[in-house]
Amino acid sequence: MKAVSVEEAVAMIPAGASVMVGGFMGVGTPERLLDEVTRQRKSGLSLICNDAATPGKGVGKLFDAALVARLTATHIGLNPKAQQQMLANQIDVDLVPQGTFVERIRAGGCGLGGVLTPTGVGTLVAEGKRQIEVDGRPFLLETALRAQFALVHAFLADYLGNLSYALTSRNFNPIMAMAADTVIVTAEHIVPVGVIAPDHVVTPAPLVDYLITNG
Amino acid sequence: MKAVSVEEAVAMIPAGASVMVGGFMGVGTPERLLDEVTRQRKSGLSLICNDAATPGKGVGKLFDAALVARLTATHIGLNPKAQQQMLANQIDVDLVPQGTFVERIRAGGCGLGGVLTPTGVGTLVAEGKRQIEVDGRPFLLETALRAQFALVHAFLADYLGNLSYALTSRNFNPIMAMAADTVIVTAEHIVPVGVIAPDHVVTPAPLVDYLITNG
Amino acid sequence: MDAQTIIARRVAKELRSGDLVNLGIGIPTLVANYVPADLKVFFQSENGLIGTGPIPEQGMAHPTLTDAGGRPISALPGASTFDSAMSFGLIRGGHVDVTVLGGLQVDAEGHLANWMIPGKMVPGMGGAMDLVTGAKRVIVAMQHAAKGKSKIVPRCSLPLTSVRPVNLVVTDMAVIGFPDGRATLLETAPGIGIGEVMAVTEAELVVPDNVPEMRI
Amino acid sequence: MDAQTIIARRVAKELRSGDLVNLGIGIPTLVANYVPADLKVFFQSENGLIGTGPIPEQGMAHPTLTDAGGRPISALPGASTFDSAMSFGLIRGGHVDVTVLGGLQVDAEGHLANWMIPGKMVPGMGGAMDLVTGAKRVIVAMQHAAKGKSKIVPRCSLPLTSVRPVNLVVTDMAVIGFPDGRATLLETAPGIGIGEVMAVTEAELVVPDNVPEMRI
Repeated sequence: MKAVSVEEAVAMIPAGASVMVGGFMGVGTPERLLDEVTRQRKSGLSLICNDAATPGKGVGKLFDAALVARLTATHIGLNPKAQQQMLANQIDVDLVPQGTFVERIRAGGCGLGGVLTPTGVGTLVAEGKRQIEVDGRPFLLETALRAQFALVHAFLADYLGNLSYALTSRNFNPIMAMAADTVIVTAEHIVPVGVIAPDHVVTPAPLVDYLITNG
Repeated sequence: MKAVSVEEAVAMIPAGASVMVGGFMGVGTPERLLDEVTRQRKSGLSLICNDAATPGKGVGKLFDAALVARLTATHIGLNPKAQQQMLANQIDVDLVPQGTFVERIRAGGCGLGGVLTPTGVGTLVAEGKRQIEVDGRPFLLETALRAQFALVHAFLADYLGNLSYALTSRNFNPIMAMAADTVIVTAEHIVPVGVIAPDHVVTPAPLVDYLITNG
Repeated sequence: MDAQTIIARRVAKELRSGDLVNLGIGIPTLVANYVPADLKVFFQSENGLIGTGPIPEQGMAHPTLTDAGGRPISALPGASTFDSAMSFGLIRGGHVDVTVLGGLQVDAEGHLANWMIPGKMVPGMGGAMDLVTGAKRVIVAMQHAAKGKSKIVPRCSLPLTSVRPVNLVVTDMAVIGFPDGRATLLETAPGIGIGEVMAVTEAELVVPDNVPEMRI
Repeated sequence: MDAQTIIARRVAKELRSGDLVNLGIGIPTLVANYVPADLKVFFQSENGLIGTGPIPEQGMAHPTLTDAGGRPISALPGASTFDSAMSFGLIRGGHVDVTVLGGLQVDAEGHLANWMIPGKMVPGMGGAMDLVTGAKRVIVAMQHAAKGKSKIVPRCSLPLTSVRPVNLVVTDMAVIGFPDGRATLLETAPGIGIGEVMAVTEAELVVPDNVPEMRI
């Protein structure tokens, strides 16, 4: 793990990069990183995020600045700008059931090729996917999903990079922290080693590439 | 969740039942439940456990008492009795790579039909299994694994059944607690509601069917 | 009593002590208001919480404790939080005893459509497809008709949420179940006659000899 | 210096600061003894721990803190514990930078056999298949020969652990790598000549012009 400024970290992200962003309706989202992505105008992003949040909040800022070219998400109904950009074909949107979304990312992070899920069988979601039977029951083969970057927000980060999360701001963050080539983390609080007990570490330090420093 | 005595709990397990038991080399194993299974002589069990522990310890007690008819495990090399019973064809043994073992159980608990893993491709483990390519890479289809009972050992259990685990005694316990029809739990300490903070609960209360009372 | 209250009160009667329950947005959310205090039900919020409590007092909300819509909530003693893989493991794995969702259409075989209107409303399915596919019991809580048009239809014209049929539909006019896979009128709302229900229901309904009035 | 020490010391030189490392049972376990104190390496124990420390002082062991063989260990400041799904997610997912395992046979293409001898030893593969398939770098630490018989063979006669070739083999006589997929002599142990290595190696070895002596 390397401690870097938010400017340095975002400078590493090229335009057009695939980027996973933690958070659920903007809760548990690395706002400082998104502000800097917007300031540096990283455009043409392939964004992988549960939802589009709302204008001005979380990944909503990326839609405000029209930086998203492709979006993989489960729900964008509460962000009219994202809806608009989708209907105007400015964004290529792939809508995925939420349980499938998180399992695909988990598979990407855990070295699995994919999972078999009953979710979506016989619906529009099944289009173009392999259907596989196990003991006579049909499942969809949903393949692994990874990104070049994961932008993760934790509650506590220790000096080594061990992370813990608070309440519902955990959501997709620890799963995404395993599924990207480069993992960049902001934390509410940076604390000495040992403050997070071993049993309470959710993301072990070796998974974190960069921790954004204070100030 | 219902609080019951260890005798009542084990009385619910029929001979020949499929039983998952948490623990890794006898660490994090519900010893009180295994002692009672042995005392009530529940024979012909289909045991699903990472390993066979050692004679006299953990699931080793079940081999001492010759109660196991089928075993799904990853390693039994440190229990000579289990080895003996396997080589004498007294036990039908299915040896599974450890990462595959835990993913199959996780799939069983999470409603997935299975997972695609690269582990075992081109080896003896692949025999009789479907091989599926994703983006040109071969994977084995490993199907979900469930049991009638899961015997789980926690460090703390609160009055509602929320569980937390200590250090390396966590291992397979929380995964198995999702993958059985009936989940029976022993805990080192039973504590009031609220002692385990929400972020530190690993197995949420609704997953626990029976908690073994003290004494 | 207004339509939403009738529906929410009736759905609340379906919950049992110890149940793990997931409530969707809209009418389903109201169900929590009508659960008797002595009934110990666990409410899950799919963004990662079991043990959701009421909206916090003024000034007590915390930005890290929200429902699936991003609104502040509270947590009851004994609550637990977890990541999204665990949350949907609970949902898909059949650990959620009851899910209550809104609906756009339910058909004569119990199929639900509730996530998109092609060309008009494409918000994404969120967790709905996993909930309907994985929960032990699926209850749809919705108005019987919208703009005078029946939402109980012979066959869904909108894209399905799941091929798994729902267990119960509770509307402001009726309770409908699917024994033997066919929509069956189980109860009528207070003051509503069987004939009235039939008149505004587009799908064919099996009507047993005895159709009691909803107890709410 | 005995054979095991030579191997362990040489393998230790392969570790880099920040590496997440998994050490198998036997010779690999000894590697931890030769990691310089200023090198910050994370050791994983696949039963659910990152940050394993040395065997605890007399009377300080705790039954809930053990290695993959069930023996008491300690944890360093900054350690983390997790369940087995996470542990093998780390392993299979390529988050383990280096795994060091023992071997029964390694063949000319780098394939490893280390988990069973049909009819004789069938202990189960434990985590070995996942480690060899998933770790970023796989290093085999083993004696060059057993009972006078080469363990570096043209083709494994024992069942393979994985079709993924290992990256490096470190023995008491040599270091062997697999550039271009062919076993290549990279270093010889102190006092061992190239001819001696060739004489006890059953597999064909590529011998570059310059084969330095191991620095340990």
